[in-house]
Parts: sequence; C-alpha cells; structure tokens
Amino acid sequence: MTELRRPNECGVPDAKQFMPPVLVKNYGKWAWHDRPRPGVLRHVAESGDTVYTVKAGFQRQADVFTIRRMCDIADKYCDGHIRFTIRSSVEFMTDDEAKVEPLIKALEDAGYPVGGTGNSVGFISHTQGWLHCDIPGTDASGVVKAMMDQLYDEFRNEDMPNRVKITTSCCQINCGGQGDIAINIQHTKPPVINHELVSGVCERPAVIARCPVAAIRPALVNGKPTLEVDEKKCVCCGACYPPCPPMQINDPVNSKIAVWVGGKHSSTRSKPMFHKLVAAGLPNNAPRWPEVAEVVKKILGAYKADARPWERMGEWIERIGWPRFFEMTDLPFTKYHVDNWRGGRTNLNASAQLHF
Amino acid sequence: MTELRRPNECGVPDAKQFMPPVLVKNYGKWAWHDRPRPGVLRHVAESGDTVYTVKAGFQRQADVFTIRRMCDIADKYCDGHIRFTIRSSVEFMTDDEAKVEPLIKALEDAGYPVGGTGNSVGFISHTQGWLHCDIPGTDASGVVKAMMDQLYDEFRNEDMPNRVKITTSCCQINCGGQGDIAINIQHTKPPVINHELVSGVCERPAVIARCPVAAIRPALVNGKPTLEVDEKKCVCCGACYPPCPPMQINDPVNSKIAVWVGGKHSSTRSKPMFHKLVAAGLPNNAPRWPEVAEVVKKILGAYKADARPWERMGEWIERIGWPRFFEMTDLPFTKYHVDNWRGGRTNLNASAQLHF
Amino acid sequence: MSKKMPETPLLDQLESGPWPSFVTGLKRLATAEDKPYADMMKSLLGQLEHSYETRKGYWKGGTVGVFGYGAGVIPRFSEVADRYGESAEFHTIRIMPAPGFFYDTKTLRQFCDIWEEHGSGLIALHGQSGDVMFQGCRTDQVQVAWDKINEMGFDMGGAGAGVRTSASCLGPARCEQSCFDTLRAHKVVIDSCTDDIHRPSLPYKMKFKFSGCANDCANATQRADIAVFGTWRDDMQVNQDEVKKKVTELGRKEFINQVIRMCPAQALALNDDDTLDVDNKSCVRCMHCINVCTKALKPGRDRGIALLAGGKRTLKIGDMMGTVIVPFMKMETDEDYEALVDFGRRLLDFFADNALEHERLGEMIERIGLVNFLEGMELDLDLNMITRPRTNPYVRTDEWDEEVRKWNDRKAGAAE
Amino acid sequence: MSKKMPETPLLDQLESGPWPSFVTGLKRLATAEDKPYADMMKSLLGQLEHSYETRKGYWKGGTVGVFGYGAGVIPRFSEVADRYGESAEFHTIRIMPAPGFFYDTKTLRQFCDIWEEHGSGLIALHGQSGDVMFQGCRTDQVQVAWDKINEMGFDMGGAGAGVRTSASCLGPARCEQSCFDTLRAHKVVIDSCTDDIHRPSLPYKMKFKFSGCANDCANATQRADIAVFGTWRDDMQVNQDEVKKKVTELGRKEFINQVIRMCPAQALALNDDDTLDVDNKSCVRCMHCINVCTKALKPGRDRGIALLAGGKRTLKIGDMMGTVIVPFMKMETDEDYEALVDFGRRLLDFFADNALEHERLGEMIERIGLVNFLEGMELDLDLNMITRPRTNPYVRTDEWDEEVRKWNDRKAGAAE
Ligand code: SRM
Ligand code: SRM
Ligand code: SRM
Ligand code: SRM
Ligand code: SF4
Ligand code: SF4
Ligand code: SF4
Ligand code: SF4
Ligand code: SF4
Ligand code: SF4
Ligand code: SF4
Ligand code: SF4
Repeated sequence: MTELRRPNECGVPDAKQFMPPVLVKNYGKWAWHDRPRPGVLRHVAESGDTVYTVKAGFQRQADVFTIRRMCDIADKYCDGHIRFTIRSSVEFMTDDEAKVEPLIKALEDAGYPVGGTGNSVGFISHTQGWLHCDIPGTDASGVVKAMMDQLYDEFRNEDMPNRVKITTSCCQINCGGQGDIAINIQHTKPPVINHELVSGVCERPAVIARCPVAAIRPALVNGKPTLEVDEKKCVCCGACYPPCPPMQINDPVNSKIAVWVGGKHSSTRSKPMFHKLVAAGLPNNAPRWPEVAEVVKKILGAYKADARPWERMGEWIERIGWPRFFEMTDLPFTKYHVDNWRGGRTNLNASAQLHF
Repeated sequence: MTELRRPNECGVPDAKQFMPPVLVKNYGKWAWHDRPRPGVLRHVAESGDTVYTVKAGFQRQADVFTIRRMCDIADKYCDGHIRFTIRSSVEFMTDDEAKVEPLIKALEDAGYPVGGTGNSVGFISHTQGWLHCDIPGTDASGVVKAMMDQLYDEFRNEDMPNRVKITTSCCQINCGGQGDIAINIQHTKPPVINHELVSGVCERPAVIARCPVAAIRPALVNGKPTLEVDEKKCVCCGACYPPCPPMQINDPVNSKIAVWVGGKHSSTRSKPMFHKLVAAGLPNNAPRWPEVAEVVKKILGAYKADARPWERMGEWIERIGWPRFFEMTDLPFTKYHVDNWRGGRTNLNASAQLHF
Repeated sequence: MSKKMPETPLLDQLESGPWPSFVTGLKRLATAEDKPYADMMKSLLGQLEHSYETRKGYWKGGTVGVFGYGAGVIPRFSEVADRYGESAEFHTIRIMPAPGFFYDTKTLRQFCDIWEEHGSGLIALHGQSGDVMFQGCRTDQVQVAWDKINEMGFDMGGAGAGVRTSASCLGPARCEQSCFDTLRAHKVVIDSCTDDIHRPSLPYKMKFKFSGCANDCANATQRADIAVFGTWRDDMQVNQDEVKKKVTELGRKEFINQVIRMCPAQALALNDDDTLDVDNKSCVRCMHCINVCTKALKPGRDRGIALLAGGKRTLKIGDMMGTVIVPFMKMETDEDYEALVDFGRRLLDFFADNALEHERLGEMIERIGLVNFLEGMELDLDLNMITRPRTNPYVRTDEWDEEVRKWNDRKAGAAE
Repeated sequence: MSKKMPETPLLDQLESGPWPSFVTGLKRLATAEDKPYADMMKSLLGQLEHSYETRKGYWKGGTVGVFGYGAGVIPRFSEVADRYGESAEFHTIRIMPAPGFFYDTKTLRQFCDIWEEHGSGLIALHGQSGDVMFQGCRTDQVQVAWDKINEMGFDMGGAGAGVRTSASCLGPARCEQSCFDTLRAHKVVIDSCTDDIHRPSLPYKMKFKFSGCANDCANATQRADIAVFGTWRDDMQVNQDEVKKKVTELGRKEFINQVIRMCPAQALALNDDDTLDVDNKSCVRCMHCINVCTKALKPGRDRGIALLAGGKRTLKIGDMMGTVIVPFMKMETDEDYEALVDFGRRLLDFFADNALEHERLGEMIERIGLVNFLEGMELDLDLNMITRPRTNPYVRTDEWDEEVRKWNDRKAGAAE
C-alpha cells in the first residue's frame, strides 16, 4: 500500500483570484446599486465602473452536466467568472451592458429562471433530506422543487412588499434556519425504540442528556440495558434520534409538516425575529406536497396583498396583529400555537391592547 | 363581658351616595375634558353640564385635623363632596366655575399645592415604612415628603412630556409597584440569623419554600433546629424575613436604595413595561435622602429636556436607547444592571442595532 | 399628667419644605393634650425618631382581629415597647371605601370622630390596594372602633390569603373614556367575595382591579391578579370637524408627530383635507389618539371588558404583568354584570383548588400553562391572548386535527 | 454490462414544472453509461424512490475520513444496501470554497472532472454552512478524491465538534453597504482555526459568520455562534441632492411612509425643503433608510465591526439569537484584523475550557451568565449589550461602589 499523503492545510482560498477584474479593481469602493429589471443588479463604483449581475435559479443538488452548462454560459458572457449566493442562486457578472440581455436569454433558454433579486421570493434554503441525511423525516430537494415550481412567477418578479426568504428543513433540527416562511418537519409521536439495538450502538448517558424535557431514562428490557421514554413528557422533538438511531422518530404518517412564519435575521428596521408556528399537521405528502404548497401560497397571497412596502413578513404581521393574520389566511388557531416552552410567558399578550 | 357584635357584612359602599349631583346626573355620559390650568380639570357632559375638579397634593398619612380642614374646604366650595385619587391626591369638584379660583386659593393658603394633573409629576405612591410596617428597610412617609419637597414645582406645573408616576417602596417587596421612577430598598447583604429564635417563631419548611434561589436549608445550631443561608446563592431579596423575623435582612448601612425607571401600567401606545434598575448603592440617608433626590432630579431633568410630547419615561428611553440615557444622566453602568435572572436573556441585545 | 414631647431632631427636618408634612400632622396629634391619643402619639413619634436614628423598623406582627372575621386588622406590636410604651400596640384597621374613593364630609368627619375616640387620630387615605387605613389602635379598642365604623355602613377590607380590597378608576362618574361601569363592577364582584375577604382561606392573596380603559388609571395590569379593562369592538367614534380643529390647533406637523406617528399599530393616517383615516382593524384600542384628541375621538359604541390574569409584584419569580384571558365580554345589562360575578366566583374556586400554598394566580397559570387554565375555567382560546405564536417546536401536536375541528366549529358558530 | 434504470414514478413527477429539476440531473448522471458512477446513481435513484414510497430515510452514519484529519467527511452507508447495492456507500466530502462563493470556470470544471472520476457526479453548491458538498463517494475513493481537490488549493470543511466552515456576504467585492472586509475577515479568522476544523476537539460545533452590515445577508444572527457585523460609529453620509431626488421620485407622502415612518429609532425627519434630518445619536445603524436611498445615504466613515455571540438553532433550550458582546472594533489596519483573529483564538480557548459537552456557545453564556463570560474573556461591559437593564431586584450588589469606580475610570480613560 502506498504511503498516505499528508494534507496541505491550505485553509480558505483567496477570493480575489476568482473575482471578475472589475470587482477586484473597485473592491470596497462601490457607490450605489439599482435593479434595471428583476434578476438584474447594477452596481456602480466610485470610479464610475459598472458591473451587471444576472441572477438565476438553480437546483443546488447539481450534477456535473448542469455545472458545466453554467460554466459554458460564464465562459461565453463573463470571461469565466461565476458565483453562487448564500442561498444557492447562481450569479453571472459582466461590465458590458450589451451582454445582459443575451445572458438572460441563454439562461432562460437553458431552463434557469432569471430573478430572485429585490422583492421577489428567493430560492428556498435547501437541506439534505432523504438524499443524504441520516435522520430526515422528509426530503429536501423534492420539497424545494415542488415549492419553487409553484413560486416560479414570484421568483421571476419583484411583486412582494420586501424580500421573501423561505427555508425548509427535513427534521426538527432545522438546518434551514429562520425564514419569512419555514417549512419544517414536526413529529407528533414519541420515538419507537428498538430495544435490541440500544445497548450496542448508543452511549446512553449522552442520549439521556440530550432530551430537552428529561423524558428518557435507563431501562432493562429482556435483561438488556436500554432506554425508555416517558411518553407523557416527550415533546417528540427527535433530539434523541441522531445519537441513538434505535430510537426511531421518523414515521411516514406521524411525522407531519409544519409551517412557520415571520423569522428574520436582518436587524433592518425591526430586530431579528424567530419564526412562529402557524400551521401544523400537514401530511408529508411526497412527491409534491400540495397541502404545504397551498398554505405557503395563502400566506404569500395575504402578505402580497396587504403588507406595506419594505415590511418583511414578520413586521407586517406584528403591525396588523396575529388575529388578522389568521383571519386573512383562514388558518385554524389551536392550543398548540400557544407557547408553553420555557419563558413562553413572554409570548403572551401582557397588555390591554386588543384586535377586533 | 358584653356579647360581641356580629359584623354587618355590608361589603363595598355604593359610590353614588357620595358623589356630587352633577356626577350622578351625567354618570356615564361625559363628552370631553380639558385642563384650564395645572391642577384643574374641566369635564363636560353630553348634556352640556360642566364639572371643575381642583386637585391638590396631600400627605396620605393624615391626622384628623388635616382631614377636617379638607372637609371645611369641601363644605365651603363643594357642598360637602370630596374624593381622593388612586394616588392619594385630594380632589374637589364643583359645577360652578366661579368657585374654582377661591378654592385654589383656599387650598394653597392652607399649604396644599394645587397641581398633579396632566403632564406633571404626580404624588408619589406611598407605602408604610417605619411608621407601621413590620419589615421596612426605610421609611415611606419621610422619603415621599423629602422627594415631593424637591418636586414641588413639577407637581404644580405641567412641564413634563407626559405624566410622571413615581413610586416608593420601603422593602424589596415593593408595595408601591411599577413606576416611571421607582425608589426602592435594595438589600446588599444576606440575612443575619438569630438562631435562638428560629425554631420558636418560624415555620421552617414555609420559609425554605419562599426563597427564590433555594438558598435556605435546615440546620442545627447548638442542638436547636434552625435555618442557614448559603451566602453564595443568596440574592438578599428579603423574602425570608416576613415569615421568619429572626432572619433579619434590614441593616442601617447595607440596606441601600436603588432607583428604577421606565415602569408603566398603561397600555397606551406601548405595552405595559416593568421598571428597570438604573442606580443602586445609594445610602439610606434619613431624614432627607439627598443622594436619592439628586438622582431622581437628574433623571427628570433629562426626560424633561429630551423626551417628545406624550412619551412616557420608558418610551423615551426605548427610543433614544439606554446608552444615551446613561450618558445624559451621567449614571454609572455596572455589571449589576445586566439581567441575570430567569429569562434575562430576553433583556440582552439580540441584534446588530447599536447606539454610538 | 400628660407625657413630655420627645426630642425629634431628625423628624423635625421633615417639617421644612413646601409639601404638606406628615410630621407636623403627627405632632399636632401628639400635642392634642385634650385627646386620649396624645400620649400614644408622643410615644409613636419617639419610636419613629428612634427608627430614623438607627435606620431600622421596630414593629412586629401578632394576632388581633374582630369577632366574626378572620382578617382585616394588621396587628402591630412595638419591639421597643420598653421605651415607647404608649404606642406598644399600634394596629391598623383596613376599611373598604366606596369605589372611586368618593366621600361626603359627613362621613369623613365621622371617621375622624371615631378615630379620635378609639384610635390615634391617624388615618391613611388610602392604602395602595385601596383601603382606608385607620392606623394606631390599641388591642382593646379594635372591636369597638370597628363596630362603630361598620355601623356607618363600611365593611372590613382584605388581608392575608384572601380576596383583597379592590380599586377602580372613577370611570363613568367623571371620565368620558370609560367603556364600562367600573364602579358597579367593582362593587358587584367584590360583594360576591365577602366570605373570601373576611375569612381568607385561599392559597394566597387575590386582587381585582377595574380600569375603564387601556389607560389603566387603576394600575391593574401589574398590580391585580385579575385586571378588568374597558374596551370596544366596533369602530372608534370620530368627529371629523373636531379633528380638523385639533390639526389647526397643533399644526399639521405636530399633529402628525403627536398622533399619527405615535399610534403603536400604525393605524392612523391624516388625509389631505385634515380629516383622520382610522384603520379600525389594526387599531389595538390603546387610547393614545383618543387621549390627545379628547373632543374629536371616542371609543366605539360596542363596549365591554377584557380580562387579564396574573399581575403581581416580584416575589419568587419576578414581577408579572397580567395577560389576556378573556378578550371581550359585553358589559351593559344586569346579566352581563352577573356573568362577570360568576366568572369571579369560578375563578376563586379554580384558584383554591389548583394553586399551591403561597402561589399567586400568575404563578399558578405559569406552572400549569395558560391552555390548561383556560380549559379548567372553560374559557375559549383566543388569538388576543398571545403576542405571537410559539417560536419553538417543543410541542406535541397529536390532536391537531381535533383542535382544528374545534376552531372551525367555533368560527362557524360565531358566523351564524 | 450496465444496470437497468429503476422505475421512479414518484420522482418522475418532480421532473415536471418550470423550476430546474434535480431529478433530471440525477437521471442524467444515472444514464451517463460511459461514466463510472452511472450504476451508483441508478442505485441511488432506486433508494430515493423507495424513500418517497415509504416516506422514510435509509442512510446511517459510520466512520470514514482522510489521513491527517479528524473530520470533514460525512459518512453515509445505506440501510437498504441489499436492494440498492451500488450506492451502499455514499459519503460526502465537505470543501471550503473561497469567501463570497466566487469561482472561475476552470476551477468548477476541475471539480466536475474529479467528481466524475472518483464520485457520483453530484455536487451541492453549497451547503447551508457554506461548504461545497461533494456527495456520493465510495469509501475507497475518499482519500484519492480528497488528495486531488486539496492539490487544487482547496481545504476540507468542518464537521463534528469543531470549528465549522464559515460564510460571509460578498461585502466589499460588490456591495456598497459593506463596512468592513468580510472576505478578508472570513479568511484570516478561519485560517487561524484550521486545527480546530480538521481535528475537532471542542465541546461542540462553533460557527463564525460575517455580514458587512446589519442587513445580515450571511444569516449570521441566528446561525452563527459568533456573528461579525459591519457598522459605523460616526454620522451616516448624506447626499442631500440625492435625497431630494428620491423625495421627488417617491413623492413626499410615500417617502415619509417608506423612510421616515419606518425608522425604528424615529431618528429621521424630512425638512420642509425636502432634505433629510438625521439624528445620528438615536440611529441604531439598522440600514433601512440606506437600503431605500441607495444613492443618497451611506454608512459613516468611521467603520468597524460588532460581535454577537450565541446564535444557534433549537436543540435543548430553543433557538437563540446572538447577542452583542463587542459593540465596536475598528477593522481597517492589519493590526485590526490581527485583533479579530486573536479574539477568535481566545474565544475558542475559553469555550474549550468552560463549555459542557454538547453545549453551544450561547447555551454556555446563558448558563454562566453574560457578565462572567465577559470577565473571563476580558471584554468590557457596554450598554449596547443590553436591550434594557434588569427588571427584577434579584441581584446582590455588594461591590456596587467598586463597580462604579471601574466604570468611571473607564469613562475617564476614554475621555482622555
Ligand atoms: C447575493 C446576496 C449575498 C451573498 O453574498 O450571497 C445578497 C445580496 C444583496 N442583498 Fe441580501 N443578499 C443575500 C442574502 C440575504 C440574506 C440571507 C438569505 O437570503 O438567506 C438576508 C437576510 C435574511 C433574513 O433577514 O432572514 C439578506 C438581507 C438583505 C436585506 C435586508 C432585508 C430586510 O429588509 O430585512 C437587504 C436590504 C435591501 O433589501 O435593500 C439586502 C440587500 C442586498 C443587496 C441589495 C446589497 C447590495 O447593495 O448589493 C444585494 C442585492 C441582492 C438582490 O439580489 O437583490 N439583503 N440578504 C445573497 C443573495 C441570496 C439569494 O440568492 O437570494
Ligand atoms: C449539510 C447541512 C444541510 C444542507 O444540506 O445544507 C447540514 C446537515 C446536517 N446537520 Fe446541520 N447542516 C447544515 C447546516 C446547518 C445549519 C445552518 C448554518 O450552518 O448556517 C444549522 C443551524 C445553525 C446552527 O448551527 O445552529 C444546522 C443545525 C444543526 C443542528 C442543531 C444544532 C443546535 O445547536 O440546535 C444539528 C444537530 C447536532 O449538532 O447535533 C445539525 C446536524 C446535522 C447533521 C450532521 C445531522 C446529524 O446530526 O446526523 C446533518 C448531516 C447531513 C448530511 O448527511 O450531510 N445541524 N445545520 C448543512 C451543512 C452543510 C455545509 O457544511 O455547508
Ligand atoms: C384621578 C385618576 C383616577 C382615579 O380614579 O383616581 C386619574 C384620572 C385621569 N387620568 Fe389617569 N388617573 C389617575 C391615575 C392614573 C394612573 C395610576 C397612578 O397614577 O398610579 C395611571 C397609570 C400609570 C402607569 O401607566 O403606570 C394613569 C394613566 C393615565 C393615562 C395614560 C398615560 C400614558 O400615556 O401612559 C391617561 C391618558 C392621558 O394622559 O390623557 C390618563 C388620563 C386621565 C384622565 C385625563 C381621564 C379623564 O378623561 O378624566 C383623568 C385626568 C387626570 C389628571 O389629573 O390629569 N391617565 N392615571 C388618578 C389620578 C392619580 C393622581 O392623583 O395623580
Ligand atoms: C399597606 C400597604 C402599603 C401602603 O402603605 O399602602 C401594604 C403593606 C404591606 N404589604 Fe403589600 N401593601 C399594600 C399594597 C400592595 C400592593 C399594591 C396594590 O395592591 O395595588 C402590592 C403589589 C401588587 C401585588 O399584590 O403583587 C403589594 C405587594 C405585597 C407583597 C408581594 C406579593 C407578591 O406576590 O410579590 C407582599 C408579601 C406577601 O404577600 O407575602 C406584601 C406584604 C405586605 C405586608 C403585609 C408586609 C408583610 O408581609 O408583613 C405590609 C403590611 C404593612 C402594614 O404594616 O400595614 N405586599 N402590596 C398596601 C395595602 C393597603 C391597602 O390595603 O390598601
Ligand atoms: S434538517 Fe435534519 S434531516 Fe435535514 S439535513 Fe439537517 S439534520 Fe438532516
Ligand atoms: S423525542 Fe425529544 S422529547 Fe422525546 S424522548 Fe426524544 S429527545 Fe426527549
Ligand atoms: S414595601 Fe415592604 S416595608 Fe413597605 S409597606 Fe410594603 S411590605 Fe412594608
Ligand atoms: S434573602 Fe432572599 S435569597 Fe437570601 S436567603 Fe432570604 S429569601 Fe433566600
Ligand atoms: S382608566 Fe380610562 S376610564 Fe378610567 S379614569 Fe383612566 S382614562 Fe378614564
Ligand atoms: S387607539 Fe391607539 S391603536 Fe387605536 S388608532 Fe388610536 S393610537 Fe392607534
Ligand atoms: S450584509 Fe450588508 S454588506 Fe453584506 S451583502 Fe448584505 S447588504 Fe451588502
Ligand atoms: S439606519 Fe435605521 S435607525 Fe439609522 S436613521 Fe436609518 S432607518 Fe433610522
């Protein structure tokens, strides 16, 4: 056997080597930007230099053929420069205005929608799902594709009051993070334990420590050390499942989908906000999740119709009040919406301010 | 011995029997009000009837001579009607405009300042202190009198951005409640236990249950069952003292005074707010508490100079930001200001919003 | 022979300054040599001066009461009775005044007379909960003083682990903002609890307060276990002519600053013709614009109350504001007031059955959860109870479909 | 002989609709019969279809790595390898891209070539943390694929209980709002942590993210243990001529609606001559007005960063937003960037020493208290760290005078 190669601990590559020259030249010296049309950004530097960015939808889980196709376009119009956004959109930059329209055409002809800028619905933040993760309750790529098909026009136009950031997560861990709309798995039944396997694969004290409600305790079943769950306490969060796969939390019927709204990272206007539960109990209806799409579209419809310019989803709802949001979206309100987690009291209405 | 009389469980007296007839007549039918001058309210009913209210400062802890003096004035100008406000100011009502000026004169001649309406500093909410309570760390009547002497002009004029509600409390229990400014005892040392007495007078499990940080445990001293305090845990709140007087928390030097700002019950504009700690460690400097008065006046001065019309103290500070409040008032900011109680994280700045 | 006046150099400093001095009052009582209480008050002044010198209090509790009642007298025995013997006993009798703190002078003078005869001559108007506090009574005078006060038509106030004396803003008596009859509600609710006031046997104290609108002049939000607020469901009343006058009076810019911009719901807009545009669906009934424009704006006509539960001061878990448990109850007819009384009774039962010892209502709700409280009290869940839905996924939603059905049924019912 | 394409009726439904379809991509790979991965991808499609049918996942973890590193490969073994044997091993190699996700096509094509030879042909651009995810690698190919990628000048990303791959907004590269060099900071901070990325031995994962301004295009607030934000200390830059143009463009009313009224600090006023009045002392650097008026307004010139600590997703205690731990650090000179690197190093040490196993930074700070964290890290307490001072009296203030002295000394020092 050949000797193994020592890694070159080279760290993070330098970004400038990959940037279009106009970006290197005007690095840190940009003056302003605007959007000539949806999907296109124009950034103007103090020097007067201009760069156009054409942004397109992409599928993140990309095959090499697709990537090479993008490379072809970048070679043709952008001297071989290309970037991806934090949301896995693809961006093509050129300082030549004349190339913008052909670039757009090339992308759309190839099936890649141009859009996702400004007040559009951006690409959905994408996680792993059944394609790769070891704990998913649903798929990621499929949910994202199904939703984006429905939101295609909203991606290509800038008709929303502000940017809309949608996230998905294929288990309650929620690698997709906070979103204006977040589409997440919500388990509704405690884990089903395969007692035969626990002692073999699970470090039991670590599993016990991971339960947020201390519902797990050591047990003996058929003389073997295992774990058991106090089903009255269990909040079905699934946190025990990654460290202990025999505590199967996923269930084709009882792992449901929940929709959350009003999350926001930016400190713009309002402080950052967590997303809030609005719909749950939606079936995990692969391959097209129509019930979820319906809820998402209802929410977007109400937001689009009623929010004021620049109001993010959460800001809009805080202004009009939750009673009106539920009324407008016709979503049912249940006891499960009432926060009963630690500090949940801060989410109760401690005032005489009321909406009728 | 004579037989004891059975109480007449008559409950709450009917208010109408005591009201001026113009109030009874227009009960529930008032149209609007204004304030012709500080200390005077004019309420006009739908019927066109008008009632003038002259409001005066009072000392709450009233001797019968003072009360009779008020009665004399009420008899002379108000057909024997008089009321007290929720803040222990005294009010004289008349439907005869001509009586207003003489009434004011009579009150001021008697030494009772007319004011406390609208955007003035109202009377301070008053508790019991050394005069009557069994657990006070300071006096109440004395603090109130000392402060009101300093705030006399602010009571008689309406120069503040909005009403100012000041409260005092003579122990950390805080019967005075939330205030735009709250002047409260803050103990700085754990209780000093008289072990001889504990077993005789204290129900020990009840005392232990009352400690918010579980710092009290049963102990044996000289063979007698008593209690001991884990001084590292103790937050010196004094909650153990009322149920167990041998756990003496009051100390002439270490029971300090703290000043809190921005409390508010009203749901007007902003939701109700708790008051926030701004100054502590002030000496319990009877009989005039000059250090406390100085802090209170600094705060009022900054508020008066900088807040916008209708902004309550807490609303003003939330707008300008706490850094600026501390700057304007020149108060020191310490680690003790940082909330480390349950849920204290909600009082940390979870955003990139900053003041410079 | 009467006692010598004590030296009170510290207290004397509280006689200077413009504000009415309680020390002057105490001294006036102490020097009323013809009165039975003069010596008691000299002694009291001595003890108080001693407190000022040593910066410590010297009262302790004990057990004193009146026949038939289990609470309402606050016993105070001096710890320094050896030196200040005449005020060794200095109890307080708590008496419930009329709602709104209305008096006629005849009543007040009678109070004074009784308290000159049987007490110290010192009366607090009023305690923070709302009681008249007849302060400074010897044990042997408590019953007789009480008998006389009670015969006047006044009853004992609350203390201990029971229902407390209530407070209400003066509401309809003299305030155009009042959305219900605070004084009536105060009386009927409290009168239905006399047993729990006079023979306290609840887990802990229980306070009701009544404010006619969101301005909360009764300090109900944080200082009452149950806070009753007036509010309205329909559109606010707008007199556009008066709006225009107000705009002229303040100037357009200031009107925008003081009214439009300060609306917490951004529900107001000023039209170009200086009339006001109110988005009543967004309005949260905060009262601000109405406060500024007393002549132009008024609450709507479909009035009633909202109930908040759980306000209290800091003990054990930190201060709590009340939170909404009933967003709207009509409060017009006798039946409406009966329904409120009934709510109060059911609340006391539920509290008695479910609270731990020394646990306030707010702490109990926090412990068992709002939803369980609502279910126990048979109250309908409402979106007005929350500021926002849950932000964490730590909830078990097995019965989702069933709960959805309930909501839809209720909505259908309400629409009918 | 090549394998038959599996039936995938469910997945096929994801080929319709206008959005680019990953299924089409997977099928393209599966049918690239000349490529070594075609059968693996047929098998993968079969397993994925099985997941769609049964609504369950079929991957499990294991141990796979490369020589010299302790993390960066995410091992995936199929639980249904008996039926889908060719994709029985389907590991991911996480690779750190350049900050800002910039590429040239040469690099991307090289990635593709390597992944056609040694992997599945499936590459995710990018993972939520910011990695290129080379997905679908057999165990025996991991080392060789890695060697080739590494030789291109790319290094392994993070996984497990160590420092993770970072993300930054593209900042100065193409955004006029950027208040510091996000790409540089990203590189220098992460390069100083390579040991903790590659040989993870921290109590739990640790993420850094870099956003050039409060707009937070890097999602740092809730998704990074340490969030680095650009901000400024002096007055914002205002071009009044451009303001006037914007007022004309939007109309006065809309300008007021969209700019003035939406300022969270109420720090803006529109003057009568259509110029803007900015109260910079009140401004909280939220970026809103600057976003709306891209030509007229700009951050100030005295720029730097603020650090927030503790953002994370929900596990154990519910989601956490980062909170301010350093309100301002200048970020201009080499020394400034060195100071940030130094902060990062000290933070990792403190975290390693003080966090419990599986405890994120935010949870640790919550447990030990912000003040203890600041003291341990030798960071100065600052008012920007709090939204409001404490609302409860449960604090022991013995050392008040000493703390006041410290504050006054610092103020005096700052004034010098
Ligand atoms: C390209 C990208 C940064 C990157 O390094 O990749 C980016 C780029 C810009 N963002 Fe962003 N943002 C990008 C992700 C984000 C994110 C994170 C995310 O999408 O996951 C956020 C925070 C989301 C949140 O709050 O949860 C974000 C919040 C903003 C905001 C604040 C919006 C608000 O009002 O809350 C602005 C300001 C604005 O809209 O003018 C902004 C503004 C901008 C500007 C206008 C900045 C500039 O002057 O160049 C850029 C134009 C974007 C456009 O397409 O219209 N960007 N921006 C990211 C594009 C993602 C995508 O493909 O859609
Ligand atoms: C791959 C990725 C999703 C994606 O498709 O993009 C991912 C995938 C996983 N995440 Fe994640 N997380 C990914 C970004 C995130 C993010 C977002 C971020 O980094 O901005 C978060 C939320 C922010 C945070 O860190 O809290 C996130 C929060 C978690 C958590 C919850 C941590 C917590 O404290 O609440 C776990 C569970 C854990 O750590 O035990 C987790 C665990 C996992 C594991 C390792 C599942 C497990 O425990 O077995 C997943 C491996 C999937 C796989 O097969 O590749 N992942 N995870 C992302 C990393 C790709 C990359 O390196 O670029
Ligand atoms: C007389 C009294 C009620 C009573 O039944 O005794 C009362 C009477 C009025 N209050 Fe009040 N308030 C009274 C205590 C309160 C309290 C409680 C307190 O003082 O302890 C509050 C809540 C304080 C808090 O938030 O902590 C209170 C918050 C208000 C507000 C809301 C202020 C705000 O903007 O937050 C208004 C509205 C206004 O100012 O126009 C108000 C308005 C009024 C009006 C204008 C109502 C009216 O139309 O008649 C009354 C004129 C008062 C004046 O003197 O200017 N009153 N008002 C109380 C006088 C107390 C005193 O002697 O100073
Ligand atoms: C007399 C009065 C202060 C005053 O001078 O006005 C008062 C005095 C006492 N209060 Fe109070 N409270 C008084 C109104 C309040 C209020 C205000 C209110 O009712 O609006 C509060 C805050 C609201 C609340 O209820 O939380 C209040 C919160 C407390 C507490 C804290 C309760 C808590 O849950 O945090 C205690 C301690 C206790 O209950 O064990 C307390 C206990 C006491 C005791 C019984 C002290 C004790 O435990 O030994 C005091 C007897 C003093 C005496 O010698 O008369 N007092 N107390 C007020 C009652 C007079 C009246 O009946 O009108
Ligand atoms: S959200 Fe859950 S299932 Fe999806 S990638 Fe993250 S850890 Fe895996
Ligand atoms: S699912 Fe969550 S709550 Fe239930 S046992 Fe597992 S870790 Fe505990
Ligand atoms: S605040 Fe404390 S000392 Fe003062 S009256 Fe209330 S319980 Fe007594
Ligand atoms: S003072 Fe407070 S914290 Fe200290 S022992 Fe007593 S009850 Fe506990
Ligand atoms: S609470 Fe409202 S109704 Fe009652 S007095 Fe105050 S302003 Fe009037
Ligand atoms: S009452 Fe309050 S919320 Fe309603 S419109 Fe007026 S200011 Fe706005
Ligand atoms: S975070 Fe700020 S600096 Fe960075 S890309 Fe977004 S807007 Fe530009
Ligand atoms: S940056 Fe934000 S806070 Fe500052 S003036 Fe502009 S809108 Fe207001």
